[in-house]
Amino acid sequence: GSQAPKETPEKKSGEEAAPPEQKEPIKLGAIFDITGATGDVGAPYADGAKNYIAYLNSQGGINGRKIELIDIDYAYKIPQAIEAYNKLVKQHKVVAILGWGTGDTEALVEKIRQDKIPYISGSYSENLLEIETHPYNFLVAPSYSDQIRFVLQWIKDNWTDTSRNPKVAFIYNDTGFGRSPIEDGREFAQKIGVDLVDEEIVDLKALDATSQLLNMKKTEPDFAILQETSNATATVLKDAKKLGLTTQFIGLNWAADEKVVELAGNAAEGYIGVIPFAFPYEDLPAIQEIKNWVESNGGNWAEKNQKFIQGWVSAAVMAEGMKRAGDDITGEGIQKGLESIKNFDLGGLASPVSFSAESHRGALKARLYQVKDGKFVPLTDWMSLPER
Amino acid sequence: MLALNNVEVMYDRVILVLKGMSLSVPEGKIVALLGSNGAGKTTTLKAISGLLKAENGEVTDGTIEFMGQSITNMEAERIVKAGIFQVMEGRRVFEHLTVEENLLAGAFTRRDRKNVKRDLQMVYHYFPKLAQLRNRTAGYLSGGEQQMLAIGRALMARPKMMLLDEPSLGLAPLLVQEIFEIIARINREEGTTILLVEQNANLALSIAHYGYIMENGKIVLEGPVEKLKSNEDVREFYLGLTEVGKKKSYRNVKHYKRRKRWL
Amino acid sequence: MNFFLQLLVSGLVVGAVYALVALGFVLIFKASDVINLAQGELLLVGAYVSLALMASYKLPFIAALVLTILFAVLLGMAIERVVLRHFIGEPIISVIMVTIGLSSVMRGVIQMIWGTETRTFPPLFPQEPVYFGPVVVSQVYLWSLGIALVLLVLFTLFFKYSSMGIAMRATADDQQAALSMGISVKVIFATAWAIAAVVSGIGGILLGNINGINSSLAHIGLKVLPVAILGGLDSIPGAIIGGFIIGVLESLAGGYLDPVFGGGVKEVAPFVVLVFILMIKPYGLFGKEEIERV
Amino acid sequence: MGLLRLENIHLYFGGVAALSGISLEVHPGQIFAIIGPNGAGKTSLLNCISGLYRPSRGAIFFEDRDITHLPPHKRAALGIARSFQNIELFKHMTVLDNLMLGRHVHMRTGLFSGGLYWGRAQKEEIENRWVVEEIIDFLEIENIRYKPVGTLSYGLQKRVELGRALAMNPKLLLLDEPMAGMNVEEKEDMARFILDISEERETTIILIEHDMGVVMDISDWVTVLDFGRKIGEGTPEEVQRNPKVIEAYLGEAAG
Amino acid sequence: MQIRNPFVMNCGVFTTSYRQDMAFHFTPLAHLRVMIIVALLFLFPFMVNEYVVSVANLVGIAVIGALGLNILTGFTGQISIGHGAFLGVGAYTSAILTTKLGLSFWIALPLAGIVTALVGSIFGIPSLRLKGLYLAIATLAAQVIIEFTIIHWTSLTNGTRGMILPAPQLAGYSLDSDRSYYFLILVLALLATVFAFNLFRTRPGRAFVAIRDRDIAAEVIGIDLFKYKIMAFALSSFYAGIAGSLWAHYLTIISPEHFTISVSIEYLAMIIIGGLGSVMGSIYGALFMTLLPVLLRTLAEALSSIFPDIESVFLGLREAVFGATIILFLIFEPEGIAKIWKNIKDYFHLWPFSY
Ligand SMILES: Nc1ncnc2c1ncn2[C@@H]1O[C@H](COP(=O)(O)OP(=O)(O)OP(=O)(O)O)[C@@H](O)[C@H]1O
Ligand SMILES: Nc1ncnc2c1ncn2[C@@H]1O[C@H](COP(=O)(O)OP(=O)(O)OP(=O)(O)O)[C@@H](O)[C@H]1O
Ligand SMILES: [Mg+2]
Ligand SMILES: [Mg+2]
Repeated sequence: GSQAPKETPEKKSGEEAAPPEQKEPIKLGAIFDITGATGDVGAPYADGAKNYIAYLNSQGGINGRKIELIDIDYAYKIPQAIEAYNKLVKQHKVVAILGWGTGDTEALVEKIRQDKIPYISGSYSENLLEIETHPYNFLVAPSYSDQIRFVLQWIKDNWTDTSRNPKVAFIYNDTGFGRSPIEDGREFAQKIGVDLVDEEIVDLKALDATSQLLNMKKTEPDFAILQETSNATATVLKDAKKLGLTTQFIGLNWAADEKVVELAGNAAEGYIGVIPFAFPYEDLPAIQEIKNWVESNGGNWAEKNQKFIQGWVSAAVMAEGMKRAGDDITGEGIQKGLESIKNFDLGGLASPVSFSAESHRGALKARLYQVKDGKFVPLTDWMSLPER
Repeated sequence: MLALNNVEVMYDRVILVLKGMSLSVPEGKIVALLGSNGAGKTTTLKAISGLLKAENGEVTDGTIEFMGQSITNMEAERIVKAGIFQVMEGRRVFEHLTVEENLLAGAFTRRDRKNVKRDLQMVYHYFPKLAQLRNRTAGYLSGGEQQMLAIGRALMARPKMMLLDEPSLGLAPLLVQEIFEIIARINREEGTTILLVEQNANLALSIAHYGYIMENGKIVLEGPVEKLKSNEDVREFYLGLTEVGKKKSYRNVKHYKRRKRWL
Repeated sequence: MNFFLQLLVSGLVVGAVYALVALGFVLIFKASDVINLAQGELLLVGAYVSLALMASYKLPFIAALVLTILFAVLLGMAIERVVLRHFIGEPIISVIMVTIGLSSVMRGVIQMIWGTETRTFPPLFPQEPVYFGPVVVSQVYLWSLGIALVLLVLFTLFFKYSSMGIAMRATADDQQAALSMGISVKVIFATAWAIAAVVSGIGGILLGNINGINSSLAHIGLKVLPVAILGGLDSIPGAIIGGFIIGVLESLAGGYLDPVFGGGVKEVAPFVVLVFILMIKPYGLFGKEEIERV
Repeated sequence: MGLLRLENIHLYFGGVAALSGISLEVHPGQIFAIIGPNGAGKTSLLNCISGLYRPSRGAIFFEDRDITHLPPHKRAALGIARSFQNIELFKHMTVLDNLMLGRHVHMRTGLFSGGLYWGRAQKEEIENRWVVEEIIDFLEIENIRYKPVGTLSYGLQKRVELGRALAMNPKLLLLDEPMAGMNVEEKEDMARFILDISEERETTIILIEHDMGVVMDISDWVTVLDFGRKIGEGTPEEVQRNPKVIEAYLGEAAG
Repeated sequence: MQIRNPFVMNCGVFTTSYRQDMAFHFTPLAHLRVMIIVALLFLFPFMVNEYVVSVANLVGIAVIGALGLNILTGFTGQISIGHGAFLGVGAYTSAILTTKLGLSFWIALPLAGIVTALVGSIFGIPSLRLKGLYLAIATLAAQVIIEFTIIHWTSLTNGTRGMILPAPQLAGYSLDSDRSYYFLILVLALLATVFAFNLFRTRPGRAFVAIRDRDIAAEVIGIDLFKYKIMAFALSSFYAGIAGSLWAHYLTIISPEHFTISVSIEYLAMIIIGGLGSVMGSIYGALFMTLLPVLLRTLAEALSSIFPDIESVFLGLREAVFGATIILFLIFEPEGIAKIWKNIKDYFHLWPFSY
């Protein structure tokens, strides 16, 4: 019993009854974590996505149709995510969904495929790129695997000591999210000649990482790559400083944001992060536009952070797909629309995005920032992702 | 001093246990309350001391007065402060506390901290055994020792009136005598009024001044102990004497005899 | 050797934080035989209140601390008044469930007021670590250690000698008998919750200083439950020593076993050890044994 | 030959000796009373027999079989039943269920057949229900069959507890103060039940009781304990005259 | 402390024969009522939209899981905080059997139950010595250890990446829609319920309850505590295994994150709120705990569409109201929904003679 939501009859009746600007809205679903375990980053992400949709509607929507965003807070609980999904698809008949975590996105893939629901989530797990099993999942940022390869490549490229290979360690957590890039990272390190000397597991809620760092210290890595969230990252950075480690820490996207700097204080100085989305404090026209919009709607710009931009971008890419779907606002139509996106310029908010029928790897570029004087500032420009 | 007028008590809002219970206890006296199992003796005491609530019971009718003041459905701690202290059925010592801590817990409501030390000595004077055991964990004491502790704990509150619920339960004969002597002494020496619920009617009536007999939630017979002791039914069912005043033999109880009830 | 020492010491100081949180469990258990599964949220409330006082109202730390403690006392009393009062004499497991309900309520209210974003504390303690020979310790942790030890002494004396302390233990043993002593179970509960809220509030401030606060910090409650169990649910020294043991176990398992098993053992090892210890001492290291005589 | 034989039983709790060197023999059909002051070790002795305490030293034989190391539930299966000093009923269950539980060792239904409730399981339930109904009849508790025992008064609970032990159809019945907290009339009822059990069912009974009137009237043999030692034994008349017993336990007034 | 009886299950109807007395339903009327309810349950998916059916499926799986936990915790008195992990064992067993060994779902389902029962019995061993909250922590250890094993035994479980598995096939038809799966869940949930009902009016069920009420007395009347406690763990885990297998084949994908401690706590909440030691209570609890968040969320959404600016307040409010509802329920009736329901029935039963 899979069935694509049927919008056509409803749309027709809408067209007959009303002038064009009052056409039936497009229903977009969202499964966010606002109050759950990852609510700290999930809430601003949701905020960003919602703001984008409001902004888009204020600009007239898509092809004259408004977008109705139906968002559900699933509190980071998988059964609730499934229930929310069913409600969105089976009751509200949404045509696409903005999602959130790794665990719940994975739990839904079968349904997503059956129901043909284009799905953009906050998880950038490489699995989601397997096109046969995940034909409706789209990634707007480099996958975690891409990010780790990117970092490894950068390390290799900037390594000047010819007497030996650079030594790296991986630090991650024991979840689907944490382990997602590790296997690919191992392979890539070997391939390009970076010595992976250690792997450590630090729990997302760890209060202390001394034991892991002491073990890591024994292997004397030059670099340590972190796949964590801000809290655990700050713990690691602080303990590393306490123990006097000289290792250069580099975080993937969830391990590198304003919070890390705030929490870790001066222990974050010099910390490097993969930054696929711009910070609100950056001087870009696109940022300025968002800022104007937020402020003209009574929002407090100072409170917005990078996750807000990330949510904004995710929604923007989805909207672009819908725009390109034209009149065929169905799951398949939007899938085609998204797949036709080529080099979609986000004005520096994120890497330009391209999809194709063969690949849903949207972002082809990434960049590194480094913490200087308590602020992430660019270290490299947007650079292409390395060959896999 | 204490008067119950037509008290009705209900458990769980449906089970009516006391059905118009009336009784009064004059100051400075020992009053015995007798009755068969399930008659409602314990319930009566709990109604007085305010412990019913913890069991979802409630006085639904009638009044309870103590020294001219109504204490019907009052909070237990206020009743203790007013001077009534119940020694509960089955001793109920605080198992994990030491003997002395149990005694101190008894003095919880007292504001005159200084005198508490002195009263501790008084309790040890009545129950020298407790002095030896003062640092032992109460839960491991034998039944008799726990009963002494329970009564001693009541003394620590310096109550005007003590409600004793089956103090002889499970005690060896020698100890029963000893405890009853002490109860009588406390009444004499400290002037504490005592309402005594007891199955051992012989002993109860030997130290009490006045007695009540209840059945099925009501008082069915009352009077000064001498009068009760000569009542035929009391003699047969509570004192276990035959018509000629001799002790009955348990071996000769008639099989399948029907029980007799006041009602 | 230095490796071992550093592991040991960092385990000990993290253990001190666990101990502080575990104390909250023990305090409430000691007075009511109830395990409070809202412990983590209690801690969160303390942390947020003090943070709000310092950050939004710009109060100096000491003033904020005093006000937080006051607030915690009121909160504890309010919880008794509004909720727990109805559960005197009810099955313990219902009361435990109620604390789960309470945790939801507190989390919801916190979210309504402060949102879900991680907030950072203005640093109260110098960031520079302290060196003991080869061993390094952050100052926040040293403070936790000190406070844990002070509270240990304080509460041990309180429960042993004060009339309130004895009444609390009596209430946990037998509520009805306590009532018959004129001990107001309501007052006891209110006091226990107030004290537990204060201790948790202090714990919350310390934890907030370690890594900021957001609602997932409440998770520490569940994490520390094994600590309270290991020490024995009603034992103050048990909570402290249990904290140290679990802290050290975690740290040592992390140091020596993680490399062998490919990581993650740190979180599991304490549980395995805990079960074995319990099989030998079924009421924890110092917990009161159920006195069962038939 | 005795039904039950205790040889030199010692029992220690930490340093405290609850029992030291108790030997005794109970013959089939006897009503065997154990008396002694509080804390003498009477209950402890019963606990050793039913397997709740493991003696520190000594041996216990039941029908000439060494049961010293048998766990309680196996002893129950051999035919040893008991009641408790402080009533240990299943408070939240009905009288009927409590008695049916007494039939546990005589039934076979397992998890699976119980859940399916088919064929033999059903038949077995009904057969055993008959047995239980007889006991309900005997103890005159028909009208409280479906009451949860927790709400019954003390005396009725004592009776139900006796019923549960009877339902086990035991060879040896251990009664720990069955009459405590009863008035004379109720004690008479209880005495009648005990005598009936002894006579009609030919069950051997060990009885602990503080009411000397009862003990002396209904028991065949009396053993007296004090401080964990046996200080006297004999027929009721002999024991009543034993000066050691009078001093330690009975006092001058009783008798 | 005298605690009011939380487990009353008596009935005031007088019957004439024991067979009749012991029959399942006491009156023909009640019998009819049950038949109607069952019939309605079978017609239900045709009366509502597919979303509602999908919610019903979640409820059904929760009912089976909650029955299992209630057998252990409510009836036998052994508190468990590891039920979520046992669900995981069932789900993974089923996944491994169907994907790695290619077994049919219909074989994997019972095997999932059996394997989980075995695992549950092993983790039940500490119950020999531990009681109450101390035992609860031992089961928490089971939760942590099982999660660790699932994550780290990658060759078998695929670790954190999870496993993809097929939907069950029945006579060539794939049960991959909510409506078709509904019937599978319904039949199993009914079986699970009837089995539990039967169990607790026969010997083994009574023995469980006896252990809960007073273990020493249970031992003395001949119940082998160890055997029965392990049996309770096994049976409870069997239910969990079935629920887990159903969950796995419903989603057709599983990962360790489906079986965390919060799942365990949710199940505990179900049986406490529904009614400990009550078969119907497990069902009410599963319904309540699954539906309450849905209802509250719907409410919050309705409100926040009226006041969009303060959505976060409503979301927080939702959480608070959720907790408050639980508290109010328990204040009103600490023994759970089953007791509330019984009180209501009693009231009408005795009315107008309620006193
Ligand atoms: N908590 C309760 N809930 C319901 N019924 C109760 C409760 N407590 C007592 N009852 C009932 O009230 C009646 C009187 O009980 P109570 O304990 O007052 O009797 P009693 O005279 O003290 O008997 P005993 O001599 O056996 O101690 C009994 O029928 C008992 O079943
Ligand atoms: N589980 C236990 N732990 C420690 N001491 C115990 C335990 N059980 C019994 N005792 C001690 O053993 C001694 C004998 O106790 P027991 O209960 O056998 O006495 P009893 O003769 O039955 O007395 P009573 O007539 O008061 O019931 C007492 O000193 C008691 O404190
Ligand atoms: Mg009584
Ligand atoms: Mg005894």
